[in-house]
Amino acid sequence: MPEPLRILDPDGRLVAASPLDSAEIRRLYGAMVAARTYDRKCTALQRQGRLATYASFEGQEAAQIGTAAALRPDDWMVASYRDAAAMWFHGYPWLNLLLGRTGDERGGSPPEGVPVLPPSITVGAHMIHAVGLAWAATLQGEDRVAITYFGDGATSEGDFHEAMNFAAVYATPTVFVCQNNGWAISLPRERQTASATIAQKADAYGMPGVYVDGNDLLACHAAAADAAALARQGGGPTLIEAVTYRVGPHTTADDPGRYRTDDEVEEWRDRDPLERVRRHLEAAGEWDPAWQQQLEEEASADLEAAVAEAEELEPPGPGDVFGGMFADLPGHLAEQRRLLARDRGEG
Amino acid sequence: MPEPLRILDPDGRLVAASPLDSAEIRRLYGAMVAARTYDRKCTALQRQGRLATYASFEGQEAAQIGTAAALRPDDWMVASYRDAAAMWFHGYPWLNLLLGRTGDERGGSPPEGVPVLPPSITVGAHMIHAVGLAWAATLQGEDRVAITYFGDGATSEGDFHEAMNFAAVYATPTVFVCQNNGWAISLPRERQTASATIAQKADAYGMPGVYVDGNDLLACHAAAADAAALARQGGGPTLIEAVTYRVGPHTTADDPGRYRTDDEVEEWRDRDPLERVRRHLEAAGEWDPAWQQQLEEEASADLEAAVAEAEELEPPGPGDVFGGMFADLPGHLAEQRRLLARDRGEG
Amino acid sequence: MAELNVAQALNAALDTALAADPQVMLLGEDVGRTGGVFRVTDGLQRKHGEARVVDTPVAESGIVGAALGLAIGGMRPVAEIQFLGFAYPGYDQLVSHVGRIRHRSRHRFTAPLVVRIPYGGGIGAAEHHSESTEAVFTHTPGLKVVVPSRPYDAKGLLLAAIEDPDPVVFLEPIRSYRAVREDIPDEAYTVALGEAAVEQEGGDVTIVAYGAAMRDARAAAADLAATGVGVDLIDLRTLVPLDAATVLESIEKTGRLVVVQEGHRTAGFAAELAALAAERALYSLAAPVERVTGWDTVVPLRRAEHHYIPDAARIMAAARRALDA
Amino acid sequence: MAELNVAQALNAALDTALAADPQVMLLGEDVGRTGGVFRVTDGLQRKHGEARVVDTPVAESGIVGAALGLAIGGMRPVAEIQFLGFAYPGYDQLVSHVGRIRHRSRHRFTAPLVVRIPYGGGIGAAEHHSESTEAVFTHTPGLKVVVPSRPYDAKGLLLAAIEDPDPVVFLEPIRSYRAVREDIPDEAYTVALGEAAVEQEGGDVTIVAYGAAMRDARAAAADLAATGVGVDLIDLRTLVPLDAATVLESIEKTGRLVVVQEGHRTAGFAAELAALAAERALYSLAAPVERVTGWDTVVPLRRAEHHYIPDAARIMAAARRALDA
Ligand SMILES: Cc1ncc(C[n+]2csc(CCOP(=O)(O)OP(=O)(O)O)c2C)c(N)n1
Ligand SMILES: Cc1ncc(C[n+]2csc(CCOP(=O)(O)OP(=O)(O)O)c2C)c(N)n1
Ligand SMILES: [Mg+2]
Ligand SMILES: [Mg+2]
Repeated sequence: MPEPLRILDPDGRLVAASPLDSAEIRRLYGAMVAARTYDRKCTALQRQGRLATYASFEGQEAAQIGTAAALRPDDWMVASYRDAAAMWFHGYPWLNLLLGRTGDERGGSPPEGVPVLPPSITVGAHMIHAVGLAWAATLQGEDRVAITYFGDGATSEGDFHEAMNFAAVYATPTVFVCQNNGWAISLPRERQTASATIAQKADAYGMPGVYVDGNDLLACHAAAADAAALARQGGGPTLIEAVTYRVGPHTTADDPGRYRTDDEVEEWRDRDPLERVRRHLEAAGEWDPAWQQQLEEEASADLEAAVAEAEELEPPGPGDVFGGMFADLPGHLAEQRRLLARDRGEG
Repeated sequence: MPEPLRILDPDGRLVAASPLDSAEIRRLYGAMVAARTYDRKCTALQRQGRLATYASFEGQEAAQIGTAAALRPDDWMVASYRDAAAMWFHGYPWLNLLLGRTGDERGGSPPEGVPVLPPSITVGAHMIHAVGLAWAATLQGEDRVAITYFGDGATSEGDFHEAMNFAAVYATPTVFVCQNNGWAISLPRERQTASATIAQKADAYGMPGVYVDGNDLLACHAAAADAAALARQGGGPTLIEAVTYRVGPHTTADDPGRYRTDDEVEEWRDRDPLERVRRHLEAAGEWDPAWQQQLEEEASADLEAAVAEAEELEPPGPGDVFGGMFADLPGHLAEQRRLLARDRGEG
Repeated sequence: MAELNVAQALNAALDTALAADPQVMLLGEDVGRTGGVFRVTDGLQRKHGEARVVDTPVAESGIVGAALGLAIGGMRPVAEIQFLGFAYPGYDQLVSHVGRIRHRSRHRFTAPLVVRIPYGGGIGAAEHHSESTEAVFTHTPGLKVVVPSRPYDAKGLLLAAIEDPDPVVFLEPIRSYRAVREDIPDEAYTVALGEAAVEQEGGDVTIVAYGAAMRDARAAAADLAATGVGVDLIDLRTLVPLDAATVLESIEKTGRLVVVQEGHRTAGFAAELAALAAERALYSLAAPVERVTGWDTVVPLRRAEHHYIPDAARIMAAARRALDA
Repeated sequence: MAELNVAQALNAALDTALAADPQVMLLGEDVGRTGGVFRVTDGLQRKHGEARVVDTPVAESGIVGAALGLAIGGMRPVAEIQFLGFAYPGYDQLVSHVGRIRHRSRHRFTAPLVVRIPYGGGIGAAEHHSESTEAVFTHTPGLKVVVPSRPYDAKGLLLAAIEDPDPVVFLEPIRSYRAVREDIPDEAYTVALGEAAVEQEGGDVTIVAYGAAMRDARAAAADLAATGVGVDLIDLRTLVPLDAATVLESIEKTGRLVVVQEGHRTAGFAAELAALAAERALYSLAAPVERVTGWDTVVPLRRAEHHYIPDAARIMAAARRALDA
C-alpha cells in the first residue's frame, strides 16, 4: 500500500503546509458540522417513518466537503445517494435533499443555476454524465470542470471503465472522486477488486491517480484543487481515491452486524474527520465549545425549517406523475391520465 | 513504450532461447500457412458472393496460432469473428467456420468435445464467458484453463472491465489475449484509449500483463504457455497484449483507404509473421519451396472439400429457425411455426 | 410442512436445490454474508459454503455473463440481480448471449441458468427499485419468464426453473415477499413452467394477472363475487411460454377480459394478452378488452406511487365497465 | 431538389442540422473518418470538423451516457449506435437516465438528444446485425421512438427529432437505406413527430406498418388494390407518441386490421396496436386482428432469414384471411 496523501495527521497536526488559511478551515469545519447534523437528523426522521430509506455518510464528511470546496461555483457536480454533504455544499438545498428522501421527485429540481444533478441511485452509470458535461463545457469554450462522486463498489461497473476511458481519450475536464469507504453494502473493498488500490486504476486510462487520506479535510481539498486546476488548464481528468469509512449502516434498512465487527467501526470512529479538524483548530485557539454549540444550533434550525417546509408540501398528484415526462404532455400520456381519472371515478 | 517480449526477430533470428523444438515450429508454421490459405480463400469466395461478409485475420496468424498452441486440448476457447486461425487450430473444423460465413447457424455447432464456443460477433461481451467457464472448471476440480481472444477496440467495452475484474477477484484460470492489431474498424489504437499500452491495464485488476510482439510466433507461444501454466497452478488470470496488425480491411465490406495509408500497411507486410518463421526455418535448413508448396496444396485441398460440403448442405428450413431456441419446442413457438406454414399456404 | 411466506419459500427452494445438486450455485451482490437485501438467501452461504454462494462485485453484466459461462461449463448457476432496475446493465448478456447460445450452437452449448430478480413497487422505495419491465424479457427470444405470486408456487416454480435446461428469468414480487404465508411441503416439488392457475371460476368476466398484481386482483375478484359477479381469476405464473389455452378458454366462456399488469402500458405484456383475444377469441368478446396497467411514466416515488400501481379499485372499475358494456 | 435515397436524405438532414446549430454534434463508432458503416455521416467530419463529428471508442453505454451529459450541458448530440444489436449495452443509460432526467429533475435538466440506430434485417448480415426490437424502446418511459420508411420522411423526421426538446430513438431501416429515391428539398423542413401517414385509402382493410416493413406492405397493398380490394395503408412513422386516432379512424371504417412488424411477436409493437383495436374499436372489428410479425426466435442468418422476415406474400395472406373472415 502506498502512503496516502496527508496534510493533517489523526491528531490534528499539520504534517505539510496547509493549502487553506484558518478562516477557510473554520468555514469548512462548520460545513462538516452542518452536514453531520443533517445526516443524524435524517436517520432519526427515518426511524420515525418520516423519511424513506436513508444512506448515512457519517465518516465521509472530509472527503466530500474537502473536495467540493475546491470547486468553482459554476463547476458541475454529479454525485450519488451518499453524497448529500458535497451536493449541499455546492448549492443543492437541504430542502431538495430532504424532499428526495421523503419520496418526492420535486426534490430533484434544485434552484435554477445550481449545477448539481439529482443524486444518482444507480451505481456506476452517472460518472459518464460528468464526462459529457465537462466535454460540453469545453466545446462551448467554458473552463468549467465537472466533478463526480462514487464509491469503491461503483468501480466494478462497466460504466466506470467507459467513463474513465472517454474522459481520458477526450481529455475532458472531469474530476473522478472515489470515496473508498471500505464497503459496498456487505462486500469489503478487498473483495471488490484485486488491485491494491483504486487509485492505480487510473493508469489503465493514462490518467493520473491520487491516493488520499479521505478523512483528512486538507489533503482531500489539495488533491481536488490540483485535479480541478489541471482539468481547467486542459490537462484532462484525474482519479482521486479518498480512503475513508462508512461508519453507519449502508442504509437504514441494513444491518452491518451481519458482515463486519464493531471493533473495525470503532477503529474508524477514532479517525473521525471532524474531530481531526477540531483538534487542529483548538490547538490553534480557533475552536471553543461555544462556537461548536452555535454551529450545531444553527444547522439544526436550518434543518428544522427545511423539514417543516418539505412536510407542508402537498403530495404530488397525477399531474406530477405524467407532467414530468416530456416538455409537452403527449397524447398517449394525456389519454392515460384520463384513464386514471376515470378509474378513480373522477372522469 | 516498453520493449515487447520477443524471441524471433523480424529477420527470423533467435534473440532468446526458443521454447519450441524445430519439429514443433515446423508444425506451427504449417498451421499458419493453412490458416492464411483459408483466409485468402474466404476473401475470394466472398467476392464471388458465396460467403457473407468476411473478416480477414491476415497478419495475425502468429498471435493466434502461437497462443493457441500453448493450450491443452481440453482447455476452453472463447474467441471472436477474427480468430478463425486460433479456433481451427484448437479443433473447430473449417466446415463449421465456413458454414457460419455462408450464413448458416449450423456452423456454430462444432463436433462433440471440441471446447470452442462459436465466434462472438458482439465486441466485448464474450470475455466474461471465458471467466465463467474457467470458474466452472475450478469448481469441478478440473485444471482446465479458458483462453479468450479479443481486439484492442474490445478493451473499451464495459464488459472487458467486468470480465477482467471477476477473473482477478475469483482468480479464475483465464488467459486474456488481446490482439492489438492497430485498428478498430476506422479508429486507430491511440484514439481507442489514452494508455500507452493495453498490457498495462492488467495492473488495474491486480493481474499480470504481458506486452508481446504479436508477429513473433515463439514469443506469443511463450507468453501464453506461461499464462496457462500460472492459471493451471491456481495463480489466476493473465492479460497478454499481442501487438500485431490487421493487414486486410476490417471486413470485405470495409474500405481502409478511407482511414489509413498504404505505407502503414506495407510497413507491416514487411513484418509478416509467416515470413519471419520461414526465414528462421530456412536458415536452419528446415524449409524449402517444395515443402511450402505441399503445405499450401494440402491446405487448399482440405478447404475445397470443406467448401463443397458446406455448399451441398440443404439450406436450413423453418424447423431450424424454431428448433434451436429451447431444449423442447414450447407451445408458442409450435404455434408460430404453424402460422408461418399457414402464410406459406402449407398449413 | 411449514407456514412460509414467499421469501422463505424461495429460501427453502434454494436450500433444497443446493443440497440436492452439487452443480447448483448462487451468485450475486450481497447474497452471501448478508443473505440478500430481502434475506431470500439468508443462511445459505453459512450452510453451503462460500464457493457455492458467492458474493460478487457490483457488476450486473458480469454476474449474468459469468453465470452463462458457468452454465455452459456444466454448473447450474442461480444468479440474483438485486432489483429489476439494476438488471439493465446485464440485459445485453441476456438478449445477446444467454437467450442465444443454444440456438447459436444448435444445442451443442446450453445455458441452464436462472436469474432471480426482485421486481415491482408498492413499498415506497427509491427510484429504480420499483420497476416492472417484465415485458422486455418476454420480448427476448430464448428466455423463459416466470413470475410467482404466492409461497407455494414460489418454491415449486423456482425448483422447476433450476431444473429447466434453458435460461429462466425469475421475477419475485417485492411487495409479496412477506405479505402472505402458506403451508409449504418440506420436500422438493415442482410447479410446471408454462401452466397458468385458475384460482377462481365464474362465468361473467375473466381477470388475468400475475405476480404482485395478483393480490389486488384477488381482492377485486372477491368483492365482485360478493356482489354476485362470477369471476374467472387466472394467475399466469409463467409469461413465457404462455398458457394461452387457459386464457382463451376462459374468454370464450365469459366474453369479457380484464388484464392487470403493473408494468408500463405501451407494448406491455397486457397488450400481448389483448392481442391474443383480438386474434383468437374475437367472436367471443362481448365487451372491449380492459387493460389495467401502470403508465408510460417513471414509477413515482413514495408519495405518489399509488397513482401508478393498479389497485383493487381500478381493477373493479375495469371489470364493471366490461360487465356493463 | 435532389433525388436521394434514405441514407443520403439522412446525411442531408445531419449536414443541415450541423450547419444550422453550433450545438449539434455527432458521435459514434466510425461516424467520422469513414462516414459510418452505411455512409450516413459520409463527409460530415471533413466539413464540420473533428470536434463536432466524433469517432468514439467501442463503448455503447459510454456513447449514450456521454450524449446525455452533453445534452444536459447544452449540446444537441446526435449519437449513432452502429447496429440495433449493439444498442443493448447502452440500454441501461437510455432507460435509467436518458428517459428520466427530465422527470427526475422536474424539467430542470433535460436530454434533447437523438440516438440513431440502423435496424432490421433483409441483407443477410451476421448475427446481431438484423435486430428489430423497437418494442423495447416503446416500452421505455421518456423516449420518443421514430421509424422512417422513405427518403422524404427520413430527412424531415430526423430534423424534427434533433429539434425536439426530448430524447428520440431514431431507427433507420437498413434494407431501405438505398432501396428507393425521392425528390428531397435542399432546404430544412420537418415532418412532425407523432403523425402517421395514410399512404393509400380504401374501405376494405387497414394495413398498418412502419419502417423496413413498409416496402412489403406497399407491395401487398398494391397487389390487393389490383384485385379490387380497397386498402387503407398506414405508415406509423412515429411509434411513440403513437397516432392512435388515425389508426382507429381507419379501423372504424374497414373493420379489418392487419398489423405488420418485423420484430419478435410476443409483446411486440403489433400487440399494442391489436390491443388498441380490442380496447377502443372492438365493435368495429368484423374480423380477428391479424399480426404479421417476426417470430420469438433469433433472427436467422442469410440462408434462412426469409423464414423470419414478414414479406408481401405473408401480408397478402393475412389480409385475405381478414377479408374472408
Ligand atoms: C447498478 C446498480 N446495481 C446495484 C445497486 C444496489 N446497490 C446500491 S448501493 C450498492 C453498493 C455500492 O457500493 P459503493 O459503490 O462502495 O458505494 P457506497 O454505498 O459504499 O457509498 C449497491 C450494490 C444499484 N443501486 N445500482
Ligand atoms: C458491442 C458491439 N459494438 C459494436 C460492434 C461493431 N463492430 C464490429 S467489429 C468492431 C471493431 C472492433 O475492433 P477490435 O476490438 O480492435 O477488433 P478487430 O476488429 O480489430 O479485430 C466494431 C465496432 C460490435 N460488433 N459489437
Ligand atoms: Mg463503498
Ligand atoms: Mg483491432
